[in-house]
Amino acid sequence: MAANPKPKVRMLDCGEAINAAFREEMRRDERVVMWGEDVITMESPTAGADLCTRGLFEEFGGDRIRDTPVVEAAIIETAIGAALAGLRPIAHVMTGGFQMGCFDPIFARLGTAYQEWKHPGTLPVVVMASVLGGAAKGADHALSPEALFMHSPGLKVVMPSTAYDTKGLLKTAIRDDFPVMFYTHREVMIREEKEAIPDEEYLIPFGQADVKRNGEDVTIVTWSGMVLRALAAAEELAGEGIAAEVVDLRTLVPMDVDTIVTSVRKTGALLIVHEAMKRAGAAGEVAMRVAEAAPDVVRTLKAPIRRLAAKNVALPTSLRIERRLVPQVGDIVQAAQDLVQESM
Amino acid sequence: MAANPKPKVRMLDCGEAINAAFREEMRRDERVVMWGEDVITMESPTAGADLCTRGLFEEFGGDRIRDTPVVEAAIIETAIGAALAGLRPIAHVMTGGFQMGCFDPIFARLGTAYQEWKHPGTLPVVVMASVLGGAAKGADHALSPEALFMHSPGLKVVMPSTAYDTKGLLKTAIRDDFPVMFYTHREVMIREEKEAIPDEEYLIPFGQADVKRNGEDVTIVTWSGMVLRALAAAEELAGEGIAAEVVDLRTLVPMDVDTIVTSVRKTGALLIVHEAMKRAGAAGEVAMRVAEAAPDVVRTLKAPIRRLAAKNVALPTSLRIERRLVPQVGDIVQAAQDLVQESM
Amino acid sequence: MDIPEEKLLWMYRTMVTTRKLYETMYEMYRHGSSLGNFVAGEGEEAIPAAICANLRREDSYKPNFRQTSCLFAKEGYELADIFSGNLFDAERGYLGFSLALGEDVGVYTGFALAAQMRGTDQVCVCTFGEGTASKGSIHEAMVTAAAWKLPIVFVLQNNQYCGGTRYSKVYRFDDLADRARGYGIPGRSVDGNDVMATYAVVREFVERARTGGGPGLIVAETYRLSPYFERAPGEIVIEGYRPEGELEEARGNDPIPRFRKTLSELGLLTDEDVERIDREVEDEIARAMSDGRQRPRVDYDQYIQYAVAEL
Amino acid sequence: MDIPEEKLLWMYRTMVTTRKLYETMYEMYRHGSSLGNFVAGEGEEAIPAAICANLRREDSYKPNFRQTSCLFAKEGYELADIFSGNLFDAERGYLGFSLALGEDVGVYTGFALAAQMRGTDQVCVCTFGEGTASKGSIHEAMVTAAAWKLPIVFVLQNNQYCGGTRYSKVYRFDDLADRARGYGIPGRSVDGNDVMATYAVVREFVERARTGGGPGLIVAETYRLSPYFERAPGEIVIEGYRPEGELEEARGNDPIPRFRKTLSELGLLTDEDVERIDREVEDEIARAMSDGRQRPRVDYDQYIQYAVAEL
Ligand SMILES: Cc1ncc(C[n+]2csc(CCOP(=O)(O)OP(=O)(O)O)c2C)c(N)n1
Ligand SMILES: Cc1ncc(C[n+]2csc(CCOP(=O)(O)OP(=O)(O)O)c2C)c(N)n1
Ligand SMILES: [Mg+2]
Ligand SMILES: [Mg+2]
Repeated sequence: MAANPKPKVRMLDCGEAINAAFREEMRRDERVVMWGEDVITMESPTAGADLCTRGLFEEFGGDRIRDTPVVEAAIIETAIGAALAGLRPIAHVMTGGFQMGCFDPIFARLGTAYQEWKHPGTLPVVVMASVLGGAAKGADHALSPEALFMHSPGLKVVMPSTAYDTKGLLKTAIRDDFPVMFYTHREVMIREEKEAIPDEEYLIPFGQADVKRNGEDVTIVTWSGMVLRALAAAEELAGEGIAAEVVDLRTLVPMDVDTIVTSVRKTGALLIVHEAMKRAGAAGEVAMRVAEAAPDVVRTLKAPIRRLAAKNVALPTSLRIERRLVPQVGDIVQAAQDLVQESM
Repeated sequence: MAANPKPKVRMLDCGEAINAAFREEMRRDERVVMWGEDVITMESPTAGADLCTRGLFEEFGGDRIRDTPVVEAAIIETAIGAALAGLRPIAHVMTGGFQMGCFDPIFARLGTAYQEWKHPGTLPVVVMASVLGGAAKGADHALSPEALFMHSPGLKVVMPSTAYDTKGLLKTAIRDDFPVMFYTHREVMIREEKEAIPDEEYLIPFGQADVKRNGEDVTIVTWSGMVLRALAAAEELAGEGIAAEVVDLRTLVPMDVDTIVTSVRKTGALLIVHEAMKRAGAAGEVAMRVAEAAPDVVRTLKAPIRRLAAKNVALPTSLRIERRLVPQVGDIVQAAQDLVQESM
Repeated sequence: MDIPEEKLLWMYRTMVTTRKLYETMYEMYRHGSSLGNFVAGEGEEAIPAAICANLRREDSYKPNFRQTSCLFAKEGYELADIFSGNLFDAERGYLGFSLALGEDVGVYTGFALAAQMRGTDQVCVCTFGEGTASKGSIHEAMVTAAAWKLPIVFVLQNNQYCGGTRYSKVYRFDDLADRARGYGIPGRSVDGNDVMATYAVVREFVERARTGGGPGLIVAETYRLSPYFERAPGEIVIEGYRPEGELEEARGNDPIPRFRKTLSELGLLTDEDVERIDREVEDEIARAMSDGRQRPRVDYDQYIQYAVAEL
Repeated sequence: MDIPEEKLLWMYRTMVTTRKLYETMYEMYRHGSSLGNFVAGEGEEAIPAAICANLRREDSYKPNFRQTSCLFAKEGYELADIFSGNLFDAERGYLGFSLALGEDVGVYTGFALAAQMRGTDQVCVCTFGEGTASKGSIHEAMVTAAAWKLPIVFVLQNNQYCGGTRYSKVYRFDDLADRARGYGIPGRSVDGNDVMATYAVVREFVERARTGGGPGLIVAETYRLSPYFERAPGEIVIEGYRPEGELEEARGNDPIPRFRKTLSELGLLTDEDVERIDREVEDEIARAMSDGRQRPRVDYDQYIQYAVAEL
């Protein structure tokens, strides 16, 4: 057997990783098409995710990639129709907040109606948007809407936190035969640090959380941009002798409850952190799933499952105020300390 | 002191109770106005809630009560503008499912934007709709959307289960200076049994759950149409020697966590039941709130908090299938039995 | 326009079948068959007949929600399908409809987009009511179809009523087809109770769409003889919103007798033909009903498999 | 139309102030003042000036989102308000705008509805871009305003660009004012870089609305000289979507020099006046900035009190 050659890698940022995923999948399958506002002209399918579509128009032409008018409902609905007719559309809606303006098409048509219609076939639509948290852009730009779309029966929800995960999960999303909500996060998109992305194709399956940092004292479950803050918090906590394990869920639907349970079995304490507003946020779902999957683990927790999330207040356009509403690194450190203390 | 005369009551069904609440509040305050599709012509502001508006047009005239075109987004948005201009609109959107089609106006404008705009004044809008569960009407008619709107910072969510509660809570809603989502439920609306409604005015404050049945063995927390099923289940459970306490939350936002905690402290077991789909449904929020308010109670529970809700599947147009997806009386009985058994 | 004789007779038969289907289904509904809320489109049968006479199997067609049963007339479908419990079939161009009014129009626009992207000559005809035409999602769909010159024909079926609200109470003008100008696409009003006139307009618009000429908007003027919807026995019915005499007058303009008269004047239909067709259609419906109802129904286990993200 | 001399000079001054405000605010933005994303409406100053010249304190006005700062010209507002951090004030008729495009138009329609219900003679003027005009919620708002003859004037400000997408790429026709016909309301296109022409049309439409004549749609044709939005330093800017030479040509049609020329031809403005006004306006802005910035800001504790259902 020949020696396994070291796989070639390239250093890419998240936008470049997305661009590579689009390009590979559009080359692989000519049914993959995409549209959205300014996806060609501004090369910016999701606000804050510039250049993700660079070069696609030149390579694949104006039939397979299209600029749309400002018609978010029609962007989604035409994707549904085209998917039913055999294409595999990627529909861009800029931000999670703008998805409120095409909520019925996403929640009720894409995620609900075609089951109700007993449609036995496939419905391969990827809806892409960005969560623009951390820059006081207000709710319409910064909303992280996962809790809302998790409540629709037919939607998978993907929220990666690294360029590597983004590429692998996006390729999986495009090959999925059913609807996928895919969210990039501003803080992931603008990271200076590039990541090593293999030249060789890889896919990351849905429903596999990733333990981004190991620890024995407390489990922090989170996703999307908050993973970056949780990792920074874990670093600080380490300085104070607390070993936090950071579990990046990566996909909210399907949810990898096993990985959480394994971690909590070890640490005995669970803190769920999310950027979205606390009330009726996704933390409740995570907690219930853990309780349902492993009542024994929950019974032996030393303190009840804890959540840290944005206060029940509208996202402001003032950074000063936003920083006091949405969990910051310091807040995560504090919450983890409290939980560990209480568990003792 | 004169002897307290027995208060006069009349026997009303839920539609009549709503009609009385509208009439009283429109007489009391001329700023109270309403619009929606066919609210005059069909006397049916919310599908399944016929005759709620009977006689209002005749009494208050076409300026204060109006039929609209099929424009759910405009129905809500004009209510916001009119409220900012000093009126107190009641905006009718027929069903909870149709609210997906005006989601941005409700979630992001009514419930979010005016805080973001630092609007220091009032925003008195009541949004009324019906949940048409139990009749296989499909998701667009039967959706119970509370979990979605609880996740908007500025929305109160009211879901009564009796004619008496409906009248008292609706009057409170109309007098509230901030947005209220108000849901009637088909199974409450069509009950044959009339209820004794005092002639004298009464209001029911938000944030007060009502213990609809006392019991010592298990607490069932629920709301809206499911209260009827939970009470029927409690009756059956009594036959088997299990005393279930049924807590009707009545308002989801604000939530009366104290009453739940008091009940659970007594029973030691908590089952949350709702009609909406389980994943990311409101049960998770109830459970987290209890854990946050009373970690000691949660720590001493004999079994983890349990939820019973609709399966993670689209609401069908087949009764046969709906009955297997959405909790029925028998399912509640079973879940309560399991929980009590496990707690022993 | 010269319409071939078989086409004319086919349309007549289709209209009669549509009407009799309503009657049959209403009987089933009254006797407790679980059809959900029952809606019918009596008086509006000419429009689907004129549309289907211009469509091919691979084309797509969305009837107005109260006329779903007229899909039997679309090539690829048959009468028994109507009783089979599920008409949905993207292959035959039916992508369902949205019980939340209007949200389906963009979906059908997506079908037309796929046809254009693939370079087929498929066409889509998508119908909705004048009430539904106020929904925002329809505006977005029409903007999109116009922007990309998609092969779709929008048919706005103006039956004068949206629930209990009369059209003229809501709209301030004579001709809804003017909406087309606002999108830069052709628009045309037609007497939707005149099946031959409707056929001609549909033909023109469908051919234009099929040959790359882009979308159009047809406004078919008609009248809703059926109630808003049939309530379950015991439920309250309020039908007092129609001005006195209006319904009776409208019955005088029923498209079926009207077309029957034209055909007999043209010498294409005798009284015997009329009776024979009635009988044949009734037999067909009876057969289709028993065939359709014998087809396997989607059961719980299948249902929960479809398009579920995580059970 | 005879426009009084003071009105003309007031509009000129307003346009100059608007332009200089953009420049000032852009400088603040570049130097890290936290104004969020910075957008400006250079080249489109004639439209808000023409509108404000026709409105009263109790009327309502929504400028296009990139021209919020021109609210200073609306009666009831003053320059210092622009720097105060919060313009929202229902009393003075400004109900904010929606960062999600289009969702505010129905809100302003509600203001007009309230005016009608109460029998006041208030009017609302609500502006949005030609890109935003495709959003469904605007269709619903216009249907509603037309149905009830509400006192609202919609101003569609067509600056030729929606982000990087040119108008003519999306729409298939010459005159967006045709949209009005689809709602049965009056519509009119006007050269939005000609402030006097725009003033005349706005005046006509506002007076009609004020006297019970219902809504209308004005399409003001103009050109966006400003970029889509100013990126934060270091962010990527893509402005290559404009055809070669187009921007330069458009600068030749800048409404401010154009109006200056007209006024001087009318003998109403000398070169000295121009310089004096420039200087005065700069002083006013400097004073307004320091005044406005001294006003108390909404702090965290106040913020979390507003319109929160449950903390
Ligand atoms: C979004 C939405 N709003 C309201 C309804 C309730 N509704 C059902 S049918 C109907 C009337 C529709 O009128 P039109 O579009 O003219 O169709 P027609 O009934 O005349 O065939 C209404 C308002 C609905 N189904 N969906
Ligand atoms: C619902 C929604 N979709 C997309 C955007 C992103 N966006 C911000 S400004 C803009 C262009 C709007 O164009 P137009 O309405 O013509 O106004 P202009 O920028 O020309 O003043 C877009 C697409 C948004 N803010 N909201
Ligand atoms: Mg109709
Ligand atoms: Mg523009």
